[in-house]
Amino acid sequence: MKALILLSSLGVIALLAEIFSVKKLLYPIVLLGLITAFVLNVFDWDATNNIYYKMMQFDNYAVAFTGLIIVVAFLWFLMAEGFFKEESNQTDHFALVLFSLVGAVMMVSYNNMAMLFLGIEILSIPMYILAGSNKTDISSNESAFKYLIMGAFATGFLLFGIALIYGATGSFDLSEIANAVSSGTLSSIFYVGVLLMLIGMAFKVSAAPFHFWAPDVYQGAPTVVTAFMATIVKTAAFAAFLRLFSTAFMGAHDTWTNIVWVMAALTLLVGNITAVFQTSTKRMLAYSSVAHAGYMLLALLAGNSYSNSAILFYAAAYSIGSIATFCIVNIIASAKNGDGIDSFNGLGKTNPMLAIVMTIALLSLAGIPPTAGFFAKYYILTSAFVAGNVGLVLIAIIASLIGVYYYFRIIIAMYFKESATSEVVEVESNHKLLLVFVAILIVVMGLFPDCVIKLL
Amino acid sequence: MITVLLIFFPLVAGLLLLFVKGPQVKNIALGSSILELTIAGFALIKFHRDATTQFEWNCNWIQSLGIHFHVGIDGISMLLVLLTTFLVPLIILTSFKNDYKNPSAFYALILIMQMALVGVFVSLDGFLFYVFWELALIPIYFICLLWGGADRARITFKFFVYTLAGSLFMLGGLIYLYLHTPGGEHSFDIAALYAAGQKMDVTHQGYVFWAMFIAFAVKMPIFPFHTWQPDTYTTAPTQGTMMLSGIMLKMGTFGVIRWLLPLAPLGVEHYGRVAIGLAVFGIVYASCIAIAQKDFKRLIAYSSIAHVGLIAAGILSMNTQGVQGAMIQMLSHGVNVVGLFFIVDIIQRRTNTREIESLGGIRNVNPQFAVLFLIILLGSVALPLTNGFVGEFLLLNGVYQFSAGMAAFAGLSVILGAVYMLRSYQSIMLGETNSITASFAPLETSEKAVLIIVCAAIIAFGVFPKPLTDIVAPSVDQLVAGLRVALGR
Amino acid sequence: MSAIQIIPIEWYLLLSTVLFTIGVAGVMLRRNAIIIFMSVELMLNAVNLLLVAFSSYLSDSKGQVFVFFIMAVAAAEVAVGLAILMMVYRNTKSSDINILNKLKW
Amino acid sequence: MIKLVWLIPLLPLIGFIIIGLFGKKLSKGIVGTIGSGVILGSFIISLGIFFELKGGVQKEYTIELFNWISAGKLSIPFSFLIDPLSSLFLLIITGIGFLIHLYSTGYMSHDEGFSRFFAYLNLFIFFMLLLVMGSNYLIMFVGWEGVGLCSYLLIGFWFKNTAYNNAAKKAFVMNRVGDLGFLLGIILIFVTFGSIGYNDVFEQAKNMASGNPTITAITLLLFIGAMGKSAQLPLYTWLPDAMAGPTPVSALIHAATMVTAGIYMIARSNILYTLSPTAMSVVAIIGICTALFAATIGLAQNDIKKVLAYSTVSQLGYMFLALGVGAYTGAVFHVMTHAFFKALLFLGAGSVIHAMSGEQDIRKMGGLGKYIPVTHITFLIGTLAIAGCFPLSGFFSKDEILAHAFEHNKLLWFLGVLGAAMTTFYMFRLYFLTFKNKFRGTHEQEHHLHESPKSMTIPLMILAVLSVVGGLVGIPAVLGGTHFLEEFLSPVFEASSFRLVHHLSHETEYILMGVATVVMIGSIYYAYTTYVKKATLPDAEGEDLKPAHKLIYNKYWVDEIYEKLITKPLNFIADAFHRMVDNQIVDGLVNGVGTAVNWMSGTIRFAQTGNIGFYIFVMVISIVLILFTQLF
Amino acid sequence: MITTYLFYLLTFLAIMFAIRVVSTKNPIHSVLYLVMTFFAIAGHYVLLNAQFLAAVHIIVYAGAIMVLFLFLIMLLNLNKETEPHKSVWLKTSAVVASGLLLLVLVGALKGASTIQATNTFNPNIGLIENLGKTLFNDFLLPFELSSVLLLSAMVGAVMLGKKSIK
Repeated sequence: MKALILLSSLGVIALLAEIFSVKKLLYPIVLLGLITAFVLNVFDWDATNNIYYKMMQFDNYAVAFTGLIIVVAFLWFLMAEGFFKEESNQTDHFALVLFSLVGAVMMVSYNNMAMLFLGIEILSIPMYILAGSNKTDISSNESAFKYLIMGAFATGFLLFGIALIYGATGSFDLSEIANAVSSGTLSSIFYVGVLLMLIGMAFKVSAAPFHFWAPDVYQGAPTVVTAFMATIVKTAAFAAFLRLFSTAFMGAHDTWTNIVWVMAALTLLVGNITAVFQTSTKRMLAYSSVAHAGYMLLALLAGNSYSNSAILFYAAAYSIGSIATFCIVNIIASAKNGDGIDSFNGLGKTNPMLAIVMTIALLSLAGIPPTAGFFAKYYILTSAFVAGNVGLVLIAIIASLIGVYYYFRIIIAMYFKESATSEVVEVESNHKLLLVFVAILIVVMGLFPDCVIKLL
Repeated sequence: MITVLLIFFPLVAGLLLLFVKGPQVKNIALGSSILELTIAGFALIKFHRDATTQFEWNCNWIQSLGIHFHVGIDGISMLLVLLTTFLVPLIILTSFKNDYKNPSAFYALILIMQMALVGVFVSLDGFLFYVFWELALIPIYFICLLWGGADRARITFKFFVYTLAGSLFMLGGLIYLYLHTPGGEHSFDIAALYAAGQKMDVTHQGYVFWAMFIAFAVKMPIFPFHTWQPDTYTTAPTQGTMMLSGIMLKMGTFGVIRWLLPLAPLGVEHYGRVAIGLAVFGIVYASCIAIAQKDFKRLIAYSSIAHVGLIAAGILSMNTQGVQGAMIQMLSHGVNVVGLFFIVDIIQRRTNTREIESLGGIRNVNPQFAVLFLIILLGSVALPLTNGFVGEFLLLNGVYQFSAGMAAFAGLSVILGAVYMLRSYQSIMLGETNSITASFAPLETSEKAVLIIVCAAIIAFGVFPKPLTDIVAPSVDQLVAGLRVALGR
Repeated sequence: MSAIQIIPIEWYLLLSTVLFTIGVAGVMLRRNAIIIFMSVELMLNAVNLLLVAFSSYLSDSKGQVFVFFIMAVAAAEVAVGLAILMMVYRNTKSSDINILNKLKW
Repeated sequence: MIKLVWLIPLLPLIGFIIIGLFGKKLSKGIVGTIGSGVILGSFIISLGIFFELKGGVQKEYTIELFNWISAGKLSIPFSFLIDPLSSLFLLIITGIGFLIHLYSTGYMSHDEGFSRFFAYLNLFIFFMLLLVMGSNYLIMFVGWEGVGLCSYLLIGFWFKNTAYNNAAKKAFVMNRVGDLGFLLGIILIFVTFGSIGYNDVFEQAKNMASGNPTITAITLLLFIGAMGKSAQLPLYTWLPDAMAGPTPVSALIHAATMVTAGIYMIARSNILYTLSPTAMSVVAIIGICTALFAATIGLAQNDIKKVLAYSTVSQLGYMFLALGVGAYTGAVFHVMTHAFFKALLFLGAGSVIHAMSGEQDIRKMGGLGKYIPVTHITFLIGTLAIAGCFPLSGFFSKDEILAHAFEHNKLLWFLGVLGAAMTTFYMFRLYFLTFKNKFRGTHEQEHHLHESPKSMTIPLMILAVLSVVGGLVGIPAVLGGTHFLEEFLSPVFEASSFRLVHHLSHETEYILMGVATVVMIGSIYYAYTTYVKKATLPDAEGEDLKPAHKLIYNKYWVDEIYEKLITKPLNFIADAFHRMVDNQIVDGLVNGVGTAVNWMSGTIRFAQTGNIGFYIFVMVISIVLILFTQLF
Repeated sequence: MITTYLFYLLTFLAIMFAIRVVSTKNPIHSVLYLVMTFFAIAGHYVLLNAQFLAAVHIIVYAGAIMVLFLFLIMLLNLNKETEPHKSVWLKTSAVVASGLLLLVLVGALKGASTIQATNTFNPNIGLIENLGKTLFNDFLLPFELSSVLLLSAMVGAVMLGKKSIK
């Protein structure tokens, strides 16, 4: 909760910085603010309380996810420094990112549909804008536009669902809804509402068949923004999704499990299979992001004691891996004027450091031990197994094999293919630091996953 | 403690090696692998020749999931640790005449792989086992990708995905067992997993059996999961091939002994005949294909499939002779195949070809090489008093107890092996020299050293295998006795 | 006399469903981005109507309060949407969504 | 003496190691001395042991060296069994082995591979000794395979020649076919008796009923091994080809010792065979068939060594006939006498070839008697011995076999006599063509003709003496002898002879001997008239032959049939497996998965049209589907 | 009764105008029809005793949002029937799809009559006082946070709208 307030204030400070011309200081202030927010967030641990008329529930679940979001945001800021160098929109960018973080925190801690809805919108609207922040680039425009239209469209369904649920239960409060579900027979419109909300949430987490926006938007948006979407937005969306369905709608799981089953399967297959043919790394990562949503859906579907920590860990592993990959893709793409896989050719020779970090990150995304990604997948599979979804486990296994297929295309390009030029890509020192840190983090998380999963 | 040292010493050495540049890299790598061998030797000295698990080290790793860092060495592990630590220095030594780009990375990867291999052999926790199992794949993948031959990207990738696919099934099987561990808390401890597996009925053990068998079958490889292997062996750099065939292959057979048999004895009993059938068919199948090979390296690759098929069949027949034979044969095969691949390497580096037909008469120029080659070849065709025979005899014995027909069919490899090995020996070494072989350079000291060590091992283990069997026999007896109990025999 | 005492809730449900569907159809049918936005607004209004109906029917003010938030969001979305549209228009001189299909496959 | 038993195999091994490692640096003289010396040492020890056994009370010693293989209840010690049978074989092996080593120092003196040759020979002796000394089947198998290896090495001794290499490979592979049977037999023995030590097995077997199917299976499997090693139908074709090796090798390995390993093995397992009449019949039938089959081929061969090779096959057939009819002693007896005279013949042939500067075709010889008298005389003795001329050694052993055959089955006897007639004929054909009439070779060859050096002729003479007197150890009772050999070996065949009782009246035996002698004289006379009086020459290459002649001249086309029936199909299968099954089907499936994924990816991605309208459309359709499936 | 008739009338108008919104070619007409739809909906609000909301609705939607639309159309000079037609096939499928959606939704929502009102009927629910209490008690937090939403929308719109300073 304190973190939420601090983040909002940071956003406002960012706006004010424009006026008071302290733009130079803004970057350190924000980083410092994030650290503070993290610390404040830690203080909320175990202080479970419903606050503001049960609008929020800042339980450990929320604290954990908030912590994750702040950490990832911190890493993201380190990676995205260049994004804030552009003089004209500097403060805007800061403010928008910080506001979207506020939305993200709301999404992980809501206890009321209004908060969920607002959280989603507060997260999404800055994203729409940031996706288009490269104003003269038509791809960026297209990305923002597609995101906005489809996002708004999906919001319509989400809201329709909320309305129906409200109609059936007379409440927006998750716990009250859960009570209503468990207390007796509800009007059939409730179940329609659940399904419509499911569709809305599925859109936000880019689950097939509501994933179409993701590849296009991810590809068109500036790379750092894509990184933000792939990590923080996805994490928040999943946390929200899980919270909604594991609390309020758990009693009605007969209604949605089959659908989520199919969605998970489709997402896994479509995401992974389509990624195989991509030539643009960014687009490939976009499809892979879709695919990763599929794995997390597995845990969501499982709905057991493992689910929460599984999704937390998966989101963490995936986000950290993505930060690294997107950072490197960004560096390479700006150095070589293109994000095609062939721009990675020979990187193993010219920039071994980048290549190694990229390899570790890709191995993590592909789920190979001893990286974090492996344990994440393992944990997800365990939860799915416990829930008895053996079929999905099989699909997930096949899908992750296909996943290896395309992740390794980059690895092969880096180490096997010859580069056209032998020039060394310049890497800023803070990026180096970030990448090394992230690489170590990936391995450490893979070796000692207990430190994360014990949280939930 | 010594077990932990065995695991992590190569890792540390490998990581440090990354920061070393210059010509000393080879020597440092060799030195550290010899040091590792010394540690293993020390362990061997302190090892009691009984069935207990020794040098155990058990600490919490992922507490919330009941995953422990639990390692220990019993007879079965000891033998494979010895194999690994014995072969790695040899393999490093074989590379002394190769000039690889970026040698520090090359040797670091080899050492890291050694760490993973040792880890696989000493793990007593299902999850830990799996992690090491997969971990072993990464260094070898990069060894093959970075230093391999033509078309390596596609081939090594296929190898990677294929084996990974298999292991994922194993992971599924392990998780399944984990979720059925008795008691309140789930655990990956080997004993708990054994208990979980053995109390299942035939059908469920069958699931476990197939899930895990596929992983091991791909690794070994057993027909029809073998098609990654010839290409990979052919394409990989010699040292990579040696690591793959000499040690990594044993992960599969070891996995069957340590993890498959006790986990699903009923499953093995019930479905094992299909697996044995595949393995035995694979023996003859691969032997036949070996006859048709023109590339010597490929020929050895196929012969390796044949050998390992027999090992698998022996293990799956679940009797003392079979399992013990498998243990001996794993060791022998490791040594022999390293020798054979080194011979290929020696020939290839001197003549730039591996085509059997285009060579000939090398014996005229280099009789010493011919003799060493012949000894290794004889070990490979399992001539008595070479190491290959002891294992093969026990294995055939084991398979025979399972089914006489199978044993007879598997025994065809005795004939076919002689056919293709002698054919290639004749074609490469005998006859008149030609333009390619006329200037076959004499053996370098390091090459001679490796070949002589290999030959010495071949003969020593063939004549006097007792020191090895003594290590492993109590554990094997205990294992088989345990299986008998589990099967209610 | 309130409508809620006479008109069954289904009717409002039906009405808002119809309006909602018309909005959906609009999004699908049209290529002009502005009209698509308007269709989305229509969808949101259908939801608003439904919420108000439920609110009255349940005699619960929360539903109506929720409508405020939807309005706020709608306003924000429209503001951002139109800004994006303007930006797109600057680059493409068109508001036809079919022009925006460079990102695909 | 018995304590030194381990020295017997060790000495040749040491010889092998010394010569193998340092042979290149040592002079030929030293190599020859070491090589022969170690064998002589072994021979002396063997002799000592022989007499110790003969004189002593204890007839059986087991010397355990170390535990070799153990797995569960399977425990195989590396140990030696010394009993009359093995000690007899030890004498034959080391004795003849020594003579041939001696001979080789002369014969091979000009060969650049001199030291290698001696190393191989010593290694061979080592393995051969293991074979006969082992106290269990697996040690026997070790020797069994080991001698196969040495045979391979020695046949392909001149490794630059592809044909020789092929012959070597063929020998090894064919032996391996038999070895597989042997190995399976051993395993079956283990499975049946829980042990593979001779003593354990035979003790248990004694109590078993005759005709036990398991025993039959074991004996037949073992016999497959014997067929390979001892060149019986249908696995005999390697032996004639094995003549590619140097002549001493043919004498030692492919006549005197290795090829008789099969006989040794069956004699050793006599109790098992006795228990299985079926197996006995099979052995006898295969034996007599081989004997006749090879003899017919021998009638038309023109290569001096090939004739001897087929004769060896044929004689081995006789030995198996003996085994098959239960005449174990007779078989061993014939092994011994055959070792004498066949080694003699081969060495004589070697001497002839030596004199002829490498020529082996008897059509180009003739009249050599006057040039190389020692060889001539000794060769004649050998020929007479193999023909079974009284009182040479061959007479007694052959007579014993035929007598037992007669007792067992008249037809077998008749066929045996027929084979003996053919043997006599082709051996004298060989003798006459080589040593009588005029020299038919080139002038250069004639100029070169000379008697071999002492190192070669002395062994010839010794062997000639042995061929003459060798039969004395087995003079049957009917001729007033005591048959020392039978008595000596009786502990080994005790259990069998208990079951096989022989009755043959003296009159019958005299008649049989008479018949045999008459037939022999007839054959010699026929050969004499044909090849000396009429001086007929065998047809030259490429001439049109009569069908029957053509058939045997071409060795019944067995090699060609094998080529068509086994080699070609095997290569075809190998190729089919490789190209079709492995590359297309098995790997094709694997790659197909990859291709399928790629194809799916290439196809599915077009669903991502980039068109918002389409995306929304799909979403709506999905929503409809979801609602429909879940709510109705 | 008058309420019923009013309901029918407003419903008819709302649906009619809504259909016109999506079917009219000229964007300006669309906007105007949408405004009309909003008025009809506002009428419904009044019928439902949500008087305050009706007023807000008119002010926000018809007054602000719609003006924004109009403004943009005029600014970008889009008030022409320039929109290229989608093919008939696409249109048909779109209509069929939405028809199906309607069918499914209607079918699914039949059971609404089972809804039980928990509170006793209170006609004053839509009055400003009631709403204010709810808004500033229960929904204070979202209310405050919606400022973040509006702020970011504002910042974003400005950022995107202004010309890049090079």
